[in-house]
Amino acid sequence: MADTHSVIGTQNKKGQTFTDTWKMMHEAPRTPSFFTGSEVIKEALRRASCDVMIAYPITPQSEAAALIGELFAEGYIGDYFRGESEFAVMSQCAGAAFGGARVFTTTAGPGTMRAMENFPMWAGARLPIQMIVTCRGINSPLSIQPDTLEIAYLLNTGMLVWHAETAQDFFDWILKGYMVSEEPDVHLPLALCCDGFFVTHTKDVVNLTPADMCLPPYDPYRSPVPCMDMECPPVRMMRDPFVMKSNYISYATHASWQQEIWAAIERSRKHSIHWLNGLIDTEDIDQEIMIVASGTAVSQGREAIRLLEDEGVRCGLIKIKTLRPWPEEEIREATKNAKHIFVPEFNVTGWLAKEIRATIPNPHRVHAGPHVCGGMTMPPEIIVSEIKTTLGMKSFSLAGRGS
Amino acid sequence: MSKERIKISEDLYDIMPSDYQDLVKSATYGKEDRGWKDIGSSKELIEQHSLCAGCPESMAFRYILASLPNPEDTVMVGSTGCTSLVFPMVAVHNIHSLFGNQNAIASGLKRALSVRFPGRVKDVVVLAGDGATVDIGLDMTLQAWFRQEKFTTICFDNELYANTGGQESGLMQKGFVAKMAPVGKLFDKVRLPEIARESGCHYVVNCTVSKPSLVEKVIRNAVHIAREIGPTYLQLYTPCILEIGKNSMEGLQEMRDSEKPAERFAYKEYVSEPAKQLLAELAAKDKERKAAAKQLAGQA
Amino acid sequence: MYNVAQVIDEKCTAKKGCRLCIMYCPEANCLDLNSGKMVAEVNIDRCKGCELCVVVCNAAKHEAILMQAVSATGQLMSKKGESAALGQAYQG
Amino acid sequence: MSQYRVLPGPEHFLPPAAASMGIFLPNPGEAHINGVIVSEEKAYEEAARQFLMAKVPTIFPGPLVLWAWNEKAAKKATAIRHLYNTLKECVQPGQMAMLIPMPDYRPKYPKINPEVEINPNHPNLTIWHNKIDCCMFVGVHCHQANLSLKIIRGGTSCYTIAMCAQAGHEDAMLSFRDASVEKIMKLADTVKRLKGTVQPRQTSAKSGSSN
Repeated sequence: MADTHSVIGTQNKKGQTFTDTWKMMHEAPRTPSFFTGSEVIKEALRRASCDVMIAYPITPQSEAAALIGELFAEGYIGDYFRGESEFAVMSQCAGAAFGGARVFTTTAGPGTMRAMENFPMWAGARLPIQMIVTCRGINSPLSIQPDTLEIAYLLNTGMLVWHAETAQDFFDWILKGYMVSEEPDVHLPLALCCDGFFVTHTKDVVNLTPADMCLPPYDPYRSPVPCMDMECPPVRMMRDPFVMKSNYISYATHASWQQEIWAAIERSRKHSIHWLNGLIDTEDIDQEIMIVASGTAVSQGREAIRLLEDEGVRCGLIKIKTLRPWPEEEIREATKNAKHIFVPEFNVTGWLAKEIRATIPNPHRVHAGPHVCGGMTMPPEIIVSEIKTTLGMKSFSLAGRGS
Repeated sequence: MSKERIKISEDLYDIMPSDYQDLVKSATYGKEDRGWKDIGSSKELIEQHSLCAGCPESMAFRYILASLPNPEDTVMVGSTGCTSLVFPMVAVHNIHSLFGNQNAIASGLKRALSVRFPGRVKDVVVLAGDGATVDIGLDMTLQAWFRQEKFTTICFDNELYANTGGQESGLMQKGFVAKMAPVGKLFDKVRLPEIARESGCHYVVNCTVSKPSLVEKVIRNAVHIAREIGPTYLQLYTPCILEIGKNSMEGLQEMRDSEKPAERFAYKEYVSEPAKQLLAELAAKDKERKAAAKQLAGQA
Repeated sequence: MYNVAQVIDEKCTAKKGCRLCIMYCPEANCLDLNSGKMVAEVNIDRCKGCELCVVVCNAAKHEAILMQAVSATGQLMSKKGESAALGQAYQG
Repeated sequence: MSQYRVLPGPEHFLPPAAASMGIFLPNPGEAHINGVIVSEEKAYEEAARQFLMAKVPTIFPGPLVLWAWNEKAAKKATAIRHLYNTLKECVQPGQMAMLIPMPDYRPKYPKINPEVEINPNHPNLTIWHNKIDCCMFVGVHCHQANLSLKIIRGGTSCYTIAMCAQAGHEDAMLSFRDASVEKIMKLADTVKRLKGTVQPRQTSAKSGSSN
C-alpha cells in the first residue's frame, strides 16, 4: 500500500521532487512565462505526476492534447494514446481510473456532448478524473467558435465543475484540482472549463512553479470505493453492481447512491475554499450594481466596470470560480446590497443567470445579459450599454451587438 | 494480489460467512495448472447468481473462471446484459460501466495497471454479450484490436439481445424472426471472427462451451497470448434457451447441434505466427515442469 | 415449491471417475464431489432444477439422478430416492 | 453553522444526505456528534456511553479489516476483536454485544442472512432482524459506509458510529476520522472505564425492530 507522505522529498524518474502541494503552490518561487493557454496546460501537466492521459482531436483543445503527447515522449506521463472518439476516450479514462491511475483528458463542444453518457458514470463510480473542457459551440450549424452552452449540460452530471478565467487560473487549478477531487470524502471527477480560443489560443503572462517540483502521486487506496487492481479487498467485487430490481430496497440504494454523489460535491466545498481561496472572488460588493460572471466574461465585466467608472457609475464584480459546488451562500452574501445584478454570458440560454436567480432572494434583480454566442466576442461596451439602458441612462447602440 | 494476500484477518476469521472461508481454504488461486478438473472439488470463483435455470452462460462462466491462469492477478470487464447478473458474484475484481464500452474500459485499465505494476503480471479479460461486442460497442471492440491492446475479448454469443427480451442482434442468424426483426433478420450473421483476424487479433476461436476441456484450453491460450503479444478474441456460443424456445435441460444439446461441421459454431481457430511460437514455448515449459514434478514424486 | 436434483448414491459412478453431472451443471458448487463417499452430491440451496444433470447421467445410462420436490424452505418433501406423494408436488 | 442535526431515525421516506444539509466533516484531531464538531476526547466518551446504553451494541467490520491485505489491516482486526471482547465484558445481563461482518458490497437481497452479515445496499434488514440499537462501522469503504449510514438513518432508530480511516462520515450520529489501532484501543479503554456508570436503556420501544 503506497504511502503518499513517505514519497515527499524523493525524486521521480525525471528528477522532479515530489513536493507537498501547498508548499509547491504557495511557497515555491514562481517564474513569469509568456505562454498560450494550451502551453500552460502542458506546463501544469508536467508537474502533475499524471499516470495516464488520453487524447482525441477536436478544436480548440487539440493543441493542448498534442502538447501533452510531447510530455509523454519526454517521459513525464505514464501512458498516453489517442482514442477513437470522445465517448471511447472518456470510457478509457474511466478504465484507467478504475485501475487506480491519476487520469487527465481534454475535450470541447461536440466532443463533450458525444461523451456525455460517461460523465454521470464517472461521478457515480467516484472516479477522480480531471477533464479540461475548452468550450465551443455545440449546436448545428457547426461552429468551432467559443460558446459556453456545454457547461449547462455538465452542471447536472455529478462532476465538480470549475470555470477558469485566465491561463493563470488554469495552471493553478489543474494542480489544485487534483488535490480537491482526490480527497477521499470528495473523490469525484472535475470538469475544468474555460472559454475556447480566448484562453487556449491567446498568450498571457503566467507565473509557473519550478519545473523540478511535482505533485505527490495519487494513492488509490484512500479511495472511497475499492480500486480494481486485485490488490485490495473485497476480492469478490464488482464496480458498480446494478441495483435495479423492482423493489423499494433497490430504489432506496440507488437514491442514496445518487445523494451520496451530491453530498460529495458539497464536501468539496471545504477543500475548494482552502485551495482556491474561496469559491468566488469579489470586488467592491458594497455597490448597488453588480456584475456576476464566470470565465472570460469576468475579464470583460472588469473592463466594463472601468469604463463605467469614467462615466461616474460605480459597479461591483463577483467572479464565480466553482459552478459545482455552487457558491450559493457566497453569492447571497455578496449580492445582498445589490439592486441590479448583471450576468454577462457567452451562450444563448443564460444558464448562469438562471442558477443565480434560483438561489438568491429577490431574483428579479437579476438581468440575464448581455449574451453573446456562436463565437462572438463580448466588447465591454455592450455590458456598459446593457447596464446604462437598464438604469435609464442614455446609451449609444453598438452595431452588431448580440442581445 | 498474490495468493498469500487473499486471506482473512485471523482475529475476525470466525465471523466471516462460510462462502468466504471456503474461498480462502479451497479456491484454486495461485494453482499453476488450474482448470476445469478442479470443478466439484474446490470452491469455485462464482457464488450463487440469478441467471435462468440451465443457462449455458452459467456453464461458460464456470469453465472460464476455473481456467483463468492467474485469477489472483486478473481484472475482468463486463458490459450491460445477462452477464452482469453474474459478475457481482465473481471472485476477481470486475467492472461494469456502460453498455458497449467494455473494450475502451479495458484499454484504459490495462494501461493503468501496466503503469502502476511494471514487470508484474496483471491480466485483463473482457467478457460481454454479442450486442455489446458487435453492435453498440463495435467501434471500441475493433479499435482496441487495431491498437494491439494486450487483453482478451470474450464474446458470449447468444445471437440476440437476451436481457432486454430477445431482440435482433448483429450476430443473429439471417432469417431468424425476433423482436425488432418481425419479418426475419434480413442480413447475415456478422463474421466477427474473421474481422478479428483482419483487425490484428493474434488468437481467434469460434466455438461452443459444450466441452469444458476445450474452453480451458482456449482461455489459457487467449490469456497468455494477450499477456505477451497482443489482442485475442473468443466467440463462444451460449444459447439463450429462453428466447429460442428450448427447455432448461436442452442447452447442451443445442450447443452440440451447432458445433457440427458446417454449422455456425464448428470449431474454428486462428493463431498468428508469433502466437504459435509462444504456445510452443509454453507447451515445452509445461512439459519440462511436469517431468520435473514426476521426477520429484519418483524420488519421494 | 419446486424440484431439485438428487443423486442416488448406489447408482452414482463417481468412484469410477465419472464427473458428467459435476461438469455440466450450470451452477457453481451445486453438484460437488463428496470425497468421503466418492459420490456426487447436490447442494439443494444452489440447485435451480434445470435437469441437465439428469440428461447427461441418463445419456451415459447411469440413471443415478432423480428430480425431487422441495418445500419453499428447501426441505426435501419425501425421502431421497422416493417420489413425493400424489398431490404433494405442488402444494408448496 | 447549519441548524440540522444528525439524529437517530427513522427520518423521512428518503432522508437527505447530511452533507447536503450543511453538515461539515471534522478536521484532523476532531470528531463530530450529531453533526456538531467536538474534540476527539468527547467523542470517545459519547461513543462508549452509547455502546453501554444499548440493548444490542454491535460492531460492523468491513472488508478493509476483515481481509489481512496488509499488516495494518490485520492489526486493526485484532484491535476490533479486543473492542468487541471489552464490550461483551462490560455490558450488563440483558444487553448483548454483537460482531457482524460486512464482507462485501454486492446486493444480496433477498438471499441475505441477516444473522451473519450486513450489506450496504440493505443494512436495515440486519439492524431490524437483530434489534440492533447502536452500531459502529469500521473498515468499510467510505462510499459504501455512507450508503449504509443513510439507509439506517432513514429506516431505523439505530444510533450509528463511524470509526473512519479517512475523513469521517456526517451521516453517522458520531464519527471519528483517521482511525488507527490506537484509536480503536482507546475506545475500548473508555468503554472499560465507563463500565457500571451508564445505565442500559430500559425500553426497546424505539429499537430498530419496532420501526
